[in-house]
Amino acid sequence: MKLLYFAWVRTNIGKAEEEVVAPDHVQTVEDLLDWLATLGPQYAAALDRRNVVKVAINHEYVEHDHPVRPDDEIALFPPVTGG
Amino acid sequence: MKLLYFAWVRTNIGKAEEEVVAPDHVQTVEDLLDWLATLGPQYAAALDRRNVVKVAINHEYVEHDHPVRPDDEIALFPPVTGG
Amino acid sequence: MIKVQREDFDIGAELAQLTDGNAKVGGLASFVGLVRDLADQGAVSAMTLEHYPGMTERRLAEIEAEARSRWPLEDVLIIHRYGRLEPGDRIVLVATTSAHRQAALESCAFLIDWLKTKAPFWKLEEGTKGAAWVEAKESDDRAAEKWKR
Amino acid sequence: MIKVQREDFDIGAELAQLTDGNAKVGGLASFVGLVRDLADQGAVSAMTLEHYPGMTERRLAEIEAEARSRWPLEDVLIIHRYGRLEPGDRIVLVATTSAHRQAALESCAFLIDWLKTKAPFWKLEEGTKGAAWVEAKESDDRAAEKWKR
Repeated sequence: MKLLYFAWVRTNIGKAEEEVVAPDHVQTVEDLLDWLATLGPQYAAALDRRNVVKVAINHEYVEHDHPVRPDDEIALFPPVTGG
Repeated sequence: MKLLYFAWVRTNIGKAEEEVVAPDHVQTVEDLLDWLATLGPQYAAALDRRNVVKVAINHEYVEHDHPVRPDDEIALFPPVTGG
Repeated sequence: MIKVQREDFDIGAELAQLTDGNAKVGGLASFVGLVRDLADQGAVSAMTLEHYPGMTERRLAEIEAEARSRWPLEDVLIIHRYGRLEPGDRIVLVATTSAHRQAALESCAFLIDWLKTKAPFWKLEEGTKGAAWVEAKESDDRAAEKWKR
Repeated sequence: MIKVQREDFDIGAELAQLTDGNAKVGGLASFVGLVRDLADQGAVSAMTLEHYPGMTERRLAEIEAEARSRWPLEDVLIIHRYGRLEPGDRIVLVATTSAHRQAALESCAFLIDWLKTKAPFWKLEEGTKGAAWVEAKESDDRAAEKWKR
């Protein structure tokens, strides 16, 4: 799956995007965040305020219990502050 | 007193303004409207929908029970429709 | 600022004056009213706006002052035209600036709602069946009513 | 119409396009958001707006469609900039036209309220103490909430 990071999720993780192959047990957004948080301290820091992290799959907002699939484009970011 | 007429009050009465000397018993706006309505059919027609006629004395909106004085500028007009 | 004028106005230039050089402004809200073409309803081919010079400026200044007393505004602009206007012509511009968007948006809506029921303007519509004075709308009264305190 | 762009926009020219040649328009409501100068609070000397290309356009188009489904609108315009902006710079323009003023005013307020909580933009403020991501405001959530159905 393709992961995109924005704002402080991006600056904490230190990259804007990456391709990952998640383990089989990663079935939902929640699973994905749990797994990402184990990849290193910068990921753990970025995902520390877990409930605040917003998720979009293929440009649509989803909740944390939404399923994820290998060909998804999944974006993680803070609450938006435009306008 | 100086009377000003606008919109259909003006077109009914047939003039935009006039100086009048009202009889002594004309003490309020109501009295003034009663007296004007006796001045001719065009006045009667203009003041037929009496409750609809708005009144401003010296540029301030007033109710029909407001007193009138000889040196007032009194404007009679329909509800406003600008904007 | 209040302007009562026969001439058209340039929306871009007028709004620019409200924001240029004032970096305390976070939001600019504006409303422009235009003459609609209701020819298919046998109505407006043109209209003439009459007003009460002197009283108009006083009532508009009062409406501006009321808006400034209710919201923290950086600036207020009201331009209202009079005379003969044709479909597509601009009639009125109200605009407000504030540090905060809700103050700008709410005060802009307030200004046009109050102006509609308080500023001494009257519209004479020229239709296919002759000229007729526009009747005041109850919906305008209700719109103004909601800002009553 | 949706425009997501780095360049500034000309308010007058953009608004003129919404009304010129469409005499069904009786009201044009608009809101412009600008970068405030909060230097006295040790805050913004400039900011950088990041967004999610692709998703931004889709979410803004969805917000436009929602506004058109709720109000009888002639036209809708949303312009949002990204990149580095300085105090006084324009960030966003939303504008709506309708035969009726309440539809224009309400839909304009709706657009900016929804955009604030739904369009994927993020502000990085450069202040005297370094750069910091702007925190989302509860007041913006409440503003969006009032349009929920």
